[in-house]
Amino acid sequence: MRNLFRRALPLVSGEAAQEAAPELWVRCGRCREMLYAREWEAAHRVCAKCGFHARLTVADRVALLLDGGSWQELDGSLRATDPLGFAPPGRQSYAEKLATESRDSGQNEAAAYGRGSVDGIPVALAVLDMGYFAGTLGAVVGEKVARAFELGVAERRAVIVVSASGGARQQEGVVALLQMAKLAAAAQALAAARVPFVSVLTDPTLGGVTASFATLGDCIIAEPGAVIGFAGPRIIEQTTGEKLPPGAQTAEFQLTHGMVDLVIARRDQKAAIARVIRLLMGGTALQASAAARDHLTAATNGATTMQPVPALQGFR
Amino acid sequence: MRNLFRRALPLVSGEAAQEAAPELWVRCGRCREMLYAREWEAAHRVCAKCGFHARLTVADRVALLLDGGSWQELDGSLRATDPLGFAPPGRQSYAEKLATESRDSGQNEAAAYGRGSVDGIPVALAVLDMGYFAGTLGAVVGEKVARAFELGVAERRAVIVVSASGGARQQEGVVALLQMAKLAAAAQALAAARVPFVSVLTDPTLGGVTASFATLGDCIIAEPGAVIGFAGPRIIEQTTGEKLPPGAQTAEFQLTHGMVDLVIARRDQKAAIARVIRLLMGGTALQASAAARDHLTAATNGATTMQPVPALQGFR
Amino acid sequence: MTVLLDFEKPVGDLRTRLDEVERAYATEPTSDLERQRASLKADLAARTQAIYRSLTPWQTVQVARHPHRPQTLDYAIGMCTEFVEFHGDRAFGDDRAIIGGPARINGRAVMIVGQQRGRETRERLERNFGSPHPEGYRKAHRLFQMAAKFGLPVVTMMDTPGASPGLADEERGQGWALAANLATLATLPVPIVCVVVGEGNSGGALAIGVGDRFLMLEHAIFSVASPEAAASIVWKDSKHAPQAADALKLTAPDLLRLKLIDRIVPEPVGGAHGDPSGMITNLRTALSDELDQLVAVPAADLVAARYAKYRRIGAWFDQGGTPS
Amino acid sequence: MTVLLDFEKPVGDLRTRLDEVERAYATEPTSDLERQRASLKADLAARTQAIYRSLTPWQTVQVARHPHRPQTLDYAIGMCTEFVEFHGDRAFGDDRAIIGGPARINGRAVMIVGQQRGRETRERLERNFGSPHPEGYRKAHRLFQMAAKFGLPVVTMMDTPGASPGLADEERGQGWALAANLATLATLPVPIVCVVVGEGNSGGALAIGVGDRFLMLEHAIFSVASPEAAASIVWKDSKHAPQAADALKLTAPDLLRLKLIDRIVPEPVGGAHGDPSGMITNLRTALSDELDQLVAVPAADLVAARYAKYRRIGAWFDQGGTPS
Ligand SMILES: [Zn+2]
Ligand SMILES: [Zn+2]
Repeated sequence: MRNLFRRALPLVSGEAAQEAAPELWVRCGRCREMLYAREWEAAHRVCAKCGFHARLTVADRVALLLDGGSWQELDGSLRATDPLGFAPPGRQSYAEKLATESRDSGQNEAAAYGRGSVDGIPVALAVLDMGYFAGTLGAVVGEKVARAFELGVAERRAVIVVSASGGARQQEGVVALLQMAKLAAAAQALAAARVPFVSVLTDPTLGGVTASFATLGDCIIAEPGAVIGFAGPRIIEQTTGEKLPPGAQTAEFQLTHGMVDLVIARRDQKAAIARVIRLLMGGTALQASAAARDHLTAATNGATTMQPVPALQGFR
Repeated sequence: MRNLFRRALPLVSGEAAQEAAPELWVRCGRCREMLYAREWEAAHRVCAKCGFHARLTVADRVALLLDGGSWQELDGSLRATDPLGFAPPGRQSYAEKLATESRDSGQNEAAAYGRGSVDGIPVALAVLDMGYFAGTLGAVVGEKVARAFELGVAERRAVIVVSASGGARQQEGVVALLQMAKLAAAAQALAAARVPFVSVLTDPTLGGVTASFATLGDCIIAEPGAVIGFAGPRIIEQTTGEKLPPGAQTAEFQLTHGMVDLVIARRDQKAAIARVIRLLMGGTALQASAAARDHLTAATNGATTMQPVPALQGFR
Repeated sequence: MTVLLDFEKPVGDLRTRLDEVERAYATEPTSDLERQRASLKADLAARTQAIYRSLTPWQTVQVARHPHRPQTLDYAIGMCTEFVEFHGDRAFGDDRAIIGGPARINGRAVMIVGQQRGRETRERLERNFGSPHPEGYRKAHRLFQMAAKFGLPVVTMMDTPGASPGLADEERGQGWALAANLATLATLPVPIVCVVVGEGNSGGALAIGVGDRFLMLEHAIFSVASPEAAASIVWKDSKHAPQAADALKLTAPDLLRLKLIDRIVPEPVGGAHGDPSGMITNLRTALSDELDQLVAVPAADLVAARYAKYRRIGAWFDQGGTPS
Repeated sequence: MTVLLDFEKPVGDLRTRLDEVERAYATEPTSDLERQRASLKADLAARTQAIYRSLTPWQTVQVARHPHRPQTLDYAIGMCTEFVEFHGDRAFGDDRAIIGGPARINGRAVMIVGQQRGRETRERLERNFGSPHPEGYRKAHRLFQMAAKFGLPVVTMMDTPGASPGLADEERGQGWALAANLATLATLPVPIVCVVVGEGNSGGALAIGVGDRFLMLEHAIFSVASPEAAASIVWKDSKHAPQAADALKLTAPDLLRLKLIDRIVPEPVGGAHGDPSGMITNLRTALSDELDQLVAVPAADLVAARYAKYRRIGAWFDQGGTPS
């Protein structure tokens, strides 16, 4: 599935560009500009010339969104099993494929989750990783994201999930499919507890991830240019024979079609997420006990004078 | 407002046709066929040739939908006041207009409500009357329909409202406008009590009636050919300069666009409404006390062998 | 660039003369010019106040529609220390004729929803002149439900000629979208304060205008239909809009007298368009005051009182019995 | 007209011979022909049973897609003493790939929702071959909420190649519609019984397939993707669909063994397409049985058990600690 997206998207990922000139320079995956690697990294892998947002690792996302030193990964030791005994003749078995993915990516699964804080606000963060098995949703990814939601319920922490996925992991069959139901249920548990869920959609977010938790956010933030949809571009073109128009299924397309709240460039994401959580959690105080109200007021007072984030309306 | 619809619609109402040949024959308002009046009345004013549903009076509706002798009108003595003192220079004042409408129609307001039964099921019924002031929604219509909803709550009677209206009554200004809020609130009170609301949309249902209670039915039934919408055809053409395509805003158009559950010919409406109420009230038993369950089971058992109403899928 | 309404002409002449005197005084500051300046200033203030104290309903309509009048986004940004605009109905589109999102007024987190007409031609077109499509009302619906979920009081701002009346709007269920909002607002378990900031016509305004407290800016209008639409119904001719404006009782003082609204928010002398920041301050003060009172009431009591409030509206008499 | 699947050929020959013998016997009823007839009948039954007992996964896919297999509407009308089909999502359209409405099964009022593929070409086109658009899922969502409002148990029937994957579906938020249904079903406070009656693929099936009990007809399939789609992902070639069908464990017996479904509803010998009314009876019996058990459980307990059921799904091991 990973190769599928490499082929389907007109963009070469940032990692690939970096391999070509590992020391000092990288080439932008969209405009082909040569960029000074250190500046490019400092700009969170956003091209200074064309604004292309190259793919990030889990560590990059944590650095982008969380307060320094606040990240505490949980259950990083969970590993996939092979529930179907998926070993079709002539193809790599699931067990072999898992080993290959781990070796190639240096990761051990397509998601990580844990505790952290954003502008001092405690959150649960889960990040999906396109670098491992195309970010596909299997039992381990499902378990980690579900535990992130449950952490949100247990500790009344706002939950942030950064999605990047090709969809359900075929090799786990119905077990993968049912992760969608499990995660929608877990997101509902968070909703019932009235704790905010901010969903961040990055390139690409497709299939079973789009069709379950990723679109259930109270606030949905998309990264500029990210391809977001249920059926991926290749599936649409193969199934219907339609040729997709330019810009179809991008973050900007989804904003126009009413599907996401905000398209926000990387550098502004942390401030916007903090503001959204502060405002949504500020309201909860009304319904909560006086003690909880005092606590929440104290937590949010520090930032009431912040000015509106200028980029919030910038992507129409 | 009444004349407005006479002009806006391509159909001459049944009453007008009847005036032309009061004794034995009427002329169909759509196909111009001469129809034998007694047969036409027996067919609930539906043309035997083209199926045109001519307008009905409140008494006709009661005869069509309720069990014989079950109708018990309530609060028929409510009369409009003139809240704004509406008396613009050079035009009929509201007070004069009310007198004219009463004289011309023989009615005293544009709605009636009361108790009755449908196939033995107790219901509250409200009927709007195009024959008086174009069925416009003012304080008295609003009050009667609100009381119908409240009767439904108090006696756990399913509520049926048959709409036919040009919209809010301009002469009552904001008082008329706020009837929309009052009626949406009353419909919500019924919904909170989990008592079914069947809304029947007849020709025409427009403006403030469409934009409040009429579209809040659990089940929305539309009469074949009825014009249904928020902005009426004349307003759309005047405001936008668009010429409406044939069939726009008809019951069938609204079915295709997902806005109504069923388009049902007059002769099948009573059976369908009874079935819908029986099924929806049958479910309530599950949540209710054992006593309520026994009561409801007894009330619904008589009809479990009824076959599906064949016309229910006939209008695609 | 100043836009002068017809009835503001006398003030306009005074303002021109004052400008001349100011310029002359800057070159040659004589005591005579200083006296003239003071006198003109006083005259201008008095005349403006006199005009705005006795506006006819039709003049009020002009003020409510003034192109320089502050709009929902001006209030959202001007009144709030934080505001994040949320977009989209999650089903069809993002209607720019309605804006909304969480915000903070005087330290309190709220949900703001309002119509936005736009100012220059391009923005007005993008926002369909403030006439929302069904997806706009459905976005509002989503935000109302989010407010309920998080216990955020709702502040709505009405400023619309009415809901969009195109065939496409009918195809997507304009009436259905409006009704759903009325029903949801009727029982939303959080405080709701509604304000007509400009023009509030018909179901298109009401669909974001049902709540615990209903405010109007001093020169705003609130009506069952635009005066032009009412005129074409009652007179069969929209040219009689001024007479319709008279008959409809659509001004804030008339509606307060009829007990159909709860409060008038005063505008700066000469109207909100002359002093937007003064207007924003006045509205923030009024809203904070209303919210302070409402947040103290338990949600169930709020909803019950809201039901009673709307249930009471409408006068009739019972021919057969006792008058109401 | 009989449609014979490839692997049914031997049975087809037998059936042809039996027909000949029947005709001959009708003309000339000899005892020899009678014996032949009896023997052929027995042979036919035995062979049919043998074939259907050992279907390969790919053969099961063919049976699940058999054009004469009963569909949701057949069950709704055949199983129920009353059924009223409700239409529309109240926002955009009426998708005929999903049908639903209140119905009565064995005296109990329920809400039925299911995909409908259609049979002849015209109906299949009208129903988009059972691939719902977003408005279909939103109609289902409306019916689920109505079921909750009136305390009606929900019965869903899955029969779809998957959710419609067109650009227009993407424009109207296919993924959003699917997710909303999963979330709503997860906490719906009424009993929910889901049945795969034919083909149940991907999120498009699951969006009406989350509940307290999950049933499959004996020869139905339930899969993360159609075998063709899975083959083009894993093999980069949809021609490997038969191998994919093998690997995906999409048959009812496999999924029961994996504890991913709750119950298999037996099909008449030779499959549902050979005896639709027998199949309808079998399904009614199974559903009545499930509903009898579920309606006795308080709603809060149902929802809690449903959460626990889905929460458990998925195996992993903890490299750093204890296996789950
Ligand atoms: Zn670039
Ligand atoms: Zn006719």
